[in-house]
Amino acid sequence: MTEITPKVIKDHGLSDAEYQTILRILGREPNLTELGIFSVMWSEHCSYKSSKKWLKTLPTKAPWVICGPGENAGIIDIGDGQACIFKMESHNHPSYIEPYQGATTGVGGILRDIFTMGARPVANLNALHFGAPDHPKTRHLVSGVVAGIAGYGNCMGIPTVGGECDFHPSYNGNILVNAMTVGVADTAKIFYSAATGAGNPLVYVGSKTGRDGIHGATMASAEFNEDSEEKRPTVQVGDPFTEKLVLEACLELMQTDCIIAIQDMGAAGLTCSTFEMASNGGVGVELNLDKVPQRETGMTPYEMMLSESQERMLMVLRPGTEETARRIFEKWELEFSVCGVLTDTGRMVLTKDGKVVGDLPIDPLAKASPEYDRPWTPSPKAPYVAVEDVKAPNDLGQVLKTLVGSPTIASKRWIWEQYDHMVMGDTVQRPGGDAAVVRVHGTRKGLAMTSDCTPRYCQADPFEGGKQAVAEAWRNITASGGLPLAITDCMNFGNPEKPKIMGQFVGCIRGMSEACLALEFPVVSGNVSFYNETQGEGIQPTPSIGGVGVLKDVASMATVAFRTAGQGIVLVGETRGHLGSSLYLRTVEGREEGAPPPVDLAAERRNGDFVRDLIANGLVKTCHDLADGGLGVALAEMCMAGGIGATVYGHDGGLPLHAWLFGEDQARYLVAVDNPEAMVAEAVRAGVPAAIIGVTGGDCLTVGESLSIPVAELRGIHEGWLPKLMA
Amino acid sequence: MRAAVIVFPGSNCDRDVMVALQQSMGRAPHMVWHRETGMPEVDLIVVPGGFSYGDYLRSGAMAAHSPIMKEVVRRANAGVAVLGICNGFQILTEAGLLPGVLMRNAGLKFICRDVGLRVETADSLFTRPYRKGQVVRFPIAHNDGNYFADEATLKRLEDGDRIAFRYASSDGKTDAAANPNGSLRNIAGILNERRNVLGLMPHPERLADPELGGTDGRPMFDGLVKAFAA
Amino acid sequence: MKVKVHVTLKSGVLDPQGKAVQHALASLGFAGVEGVRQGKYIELELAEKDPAKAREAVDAMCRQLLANTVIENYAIDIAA
Amino acid sequence: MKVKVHVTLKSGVLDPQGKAVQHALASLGFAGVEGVRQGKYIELELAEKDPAKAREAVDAMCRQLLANTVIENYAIDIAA
Ligand SMILES: Nc1ncnc2c1ncn2[C@@H]1O[C@H](COP(=O)(O)OP(=O)(O)O)[C@@H](O)[C@H]1O
Ligand SMILES: [Mg+2]
Repeated sequence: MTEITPKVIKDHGLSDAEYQTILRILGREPNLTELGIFSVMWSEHCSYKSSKKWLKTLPTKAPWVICGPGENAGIIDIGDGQACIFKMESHNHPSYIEPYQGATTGVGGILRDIFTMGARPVANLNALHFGAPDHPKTRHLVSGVVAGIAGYGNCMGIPTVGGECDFHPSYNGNILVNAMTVGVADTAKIFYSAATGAGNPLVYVGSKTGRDGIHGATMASAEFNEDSEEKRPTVQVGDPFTEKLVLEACLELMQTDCIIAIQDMGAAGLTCSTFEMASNGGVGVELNLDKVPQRETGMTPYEMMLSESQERMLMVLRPGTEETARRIFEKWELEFSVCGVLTDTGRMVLTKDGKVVGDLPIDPLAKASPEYDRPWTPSPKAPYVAVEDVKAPNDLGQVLKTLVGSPTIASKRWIWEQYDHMVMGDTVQRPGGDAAVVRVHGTRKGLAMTSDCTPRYCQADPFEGGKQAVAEAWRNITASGGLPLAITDCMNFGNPEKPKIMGQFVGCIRGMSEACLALEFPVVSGNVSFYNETQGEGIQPTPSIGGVGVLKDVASMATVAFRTAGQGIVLVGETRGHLGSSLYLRTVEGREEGAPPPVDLAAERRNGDFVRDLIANGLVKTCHDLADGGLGVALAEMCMAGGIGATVYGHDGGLPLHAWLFGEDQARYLVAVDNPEAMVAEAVRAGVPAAIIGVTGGDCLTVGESLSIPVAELRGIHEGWLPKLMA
Repeated sequence: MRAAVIVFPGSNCDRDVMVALQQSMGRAPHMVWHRETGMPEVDLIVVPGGFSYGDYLRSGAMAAHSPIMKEVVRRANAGVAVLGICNGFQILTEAGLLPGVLMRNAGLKFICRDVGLRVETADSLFTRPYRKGQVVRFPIAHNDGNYFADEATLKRLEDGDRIAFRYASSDGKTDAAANPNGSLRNIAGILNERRNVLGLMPHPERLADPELGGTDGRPMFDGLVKAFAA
Repeated sequence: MKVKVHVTLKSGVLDPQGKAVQHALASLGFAGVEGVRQGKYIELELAEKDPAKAREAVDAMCRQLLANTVIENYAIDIAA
Repeated sequence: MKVKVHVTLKSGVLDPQGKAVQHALASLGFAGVEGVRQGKYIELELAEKDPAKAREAVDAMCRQLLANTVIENYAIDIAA
């Protein structure tokens, strides 16, 4: 027996106070297995101890929300007896250590969260943030992460339809890999994790358990011998082929009425899944570790409980249905083992070789996990940068070319062409636009999906940045014609023990909350990733927002491409030329400063609802929201997507042209329509600012006398940057 | 027409091709699990795309030894039409129904995008609805589409008018710029000697619905249905 | 009994992976790499105790599954 | 000079490919295959003539590119 010394306790990341709580709960010293269980259950990753207090403040309700945060994923009603189930999750640290396997297992994990609830996954998205393009590790990380995401999603046969990818030196030592999965289920066939019914069998399915991913900190403890390094890789290897079989087998079993509760094994494997199932259902569990399928010999209870082997699930079955279930899993050539039974003791009892090797009360452990009110300091507001403080460039055309070929704007085709984005035969809007749109199989409905965040805004002002991230997701869905319904989030921050970082977190949460409320765009699931810091250098605060919306009929969907010559181009929303924290200021002037553009949520809502109605009524087929790089970049993107030029008349607003073209004022859209005058009149009636700024046609993008660039040249610059970086 | 789609562990375009067949046939094909040793009488057998056995070892290698493949080979030899798409093409080469192999893409990356294809022969059940020399647009989505065969085999294929499709630019040039994966002589699809087996890397089923962005794949399925109209 | 199998591409068959590795080594600054060929190395653990029988079985495995003899050679190495 | 490199998964690391091959061999009727691990076998042709220097160079290549030392081991074999 390993003695529980202060060093062992510390190696498990438990504080003295936490250990005292353990002693109080147990009324005795824990053994090593029990200590390991406490340590993973109470880790930041599983317990959300630093963030819980603030997450509770997020708006999570709307009439269409079926299930908000608290389950494996969030669920919304999309009509006709169908539900959309989705969530985003981070795999930042593993992807930095081993980009390919880190990214694959990230995708595998989020997929399981979705199908464990009864949904067939229909789309994957990913939000990626890398360090500076010229940092020595960046190319290796980009190529490994992208190949890993592709490797898993492609093999599973689930289209990866969208995401984002940006570069900034603050991620040099901490890249972000956030994976999102969206699934569809019948509302009558949703599965939850609450285990009920003493005497019901607990069943393990999927892959065998090996010594994968047993925590780094715990590796130091005394029980392990010299070759532990060799035996216990902290990096897991993904097996998408097995996951595909697990997916099909689970969905097949879900057609029967065998399953009472089901839960994937993700972080902290068997430990987390059994405790969550038991705690959610208010039961006890007896787990026979001899019945856990094992890939290696001589595994200890500690190792089995903490292993993070992938592609495993745990289920509670209706008694007497074991053989039906076994037949299905055997058909799919997967492990199937009745490994335990539910009890009414409220305790988790682990046995091995006929002996009790662990005995813990479930509720105190799962529910009484620590919750901290970490000190935080409000983030200082970045000063406002006035238009006059940004000098006019010599050559506006050159500026546009620079922006279009900048890491932030440059085409990410090199990435999404490695993803199978068409499999399943319902991708009606492929990557490259505002939101991806996937038809709900066998119906006319479409799901519009996007992932967004502008970290430089969050850095300058977490509150406005948090608002903006939500608003931009809402706008992207709107621009495709979708009605935005709900979001998932992935909160990526530095060390929460630092009041400054905690202040960024609080600011972002508050900003997000305000936007969610104003836009009726609640949070239904999410994930928190703290400690994204190397040598005291934190990343820019990055609350990735994954948004989902619905189109009633995919026939009335808009895309960003100009379609025909001679259409009027209408700018919707108010333009003030806000340049603080803009891409222009950073890229052209090298200045990372200034307050970000304020988000007027009432205007956001009014303008967006107006545009969405036009699309729904079939009046608008071409629509793009304005974001990084403002009007100039949006125009260029619409030209490049359609291979059609545009002539913009210039403007009469009194703003310097560079502020008009590259300011990043929010709540704006560009649309192309046959009858722009009628549209503007309509906008006036609705109280929405709108102005005709030009007309489509020709081979060049021309702005007054100041700029005229062939669309083909823009395309070359836009498409060229990433392949060149990666060559 | 009566059709069957073979489903292997890891197949993932089985539903896509079922939808395309159903659209052309007006009814669903039989879905046949790889462990079966027999299947109903059919006019067409489709070996679909995906990652059978995860593409582990070599793509298509393990699926080629699935129990059902004996039956597929038997039927093919008896003249039943067999269509292998993407992973299906790889499986048919591993099973010996088609010559050559599909190696790792020259760029070593998975590629998913629309490509141009020049129809090299209209003389087959599968390509009859197209014109020889016509350029069509199909999507590709593969890691291992780099067709390789020895000189003698290539010559036999060419002499026998057995190359069904080559990668081509929109104006029909079959040069290196139009070749996405390094395939020898831009080969995208080939026929067996008897012309009843077609293997191709691109996915006709992915562009058989205008909402997905095109319909160049649809004539292949409509043509098969017409050919087998009772 | 442990059996090692090497599966290599026949000479004359182009090796995209080897070529890519060679290219990558060059761009990492390794000079003088004149050729790279990449193959597979498979270790089998067999219940069979008789070396001759093991070789025979593994030879069949190679022909049927482990190698594609259109493009690959294989070599079997029975551990002593 | 020819150098052979074997790259294998560290023990304990899941080998999905080996697992699938083992399974496939069993369904092909090969009994008694108790384990399969799949690795890479790389042959390098170097301009370098000095074995010690060659080994050193290849060791660096393995660490930097050929092997993923987080999950893989490598072995270098300099042909006589
Ligand atoms: N930032 C967040 N916003 C809203 N909900 C969150 C957030 N982070 C976590 N949650 C919710 O907390 C629950 C636990 O999350 P997590 O541990 O990541 O799930 P899992 O165990 O399935 O991986 C989930 O229901 C998740 O949606
Ligand atoms: Mg989960």
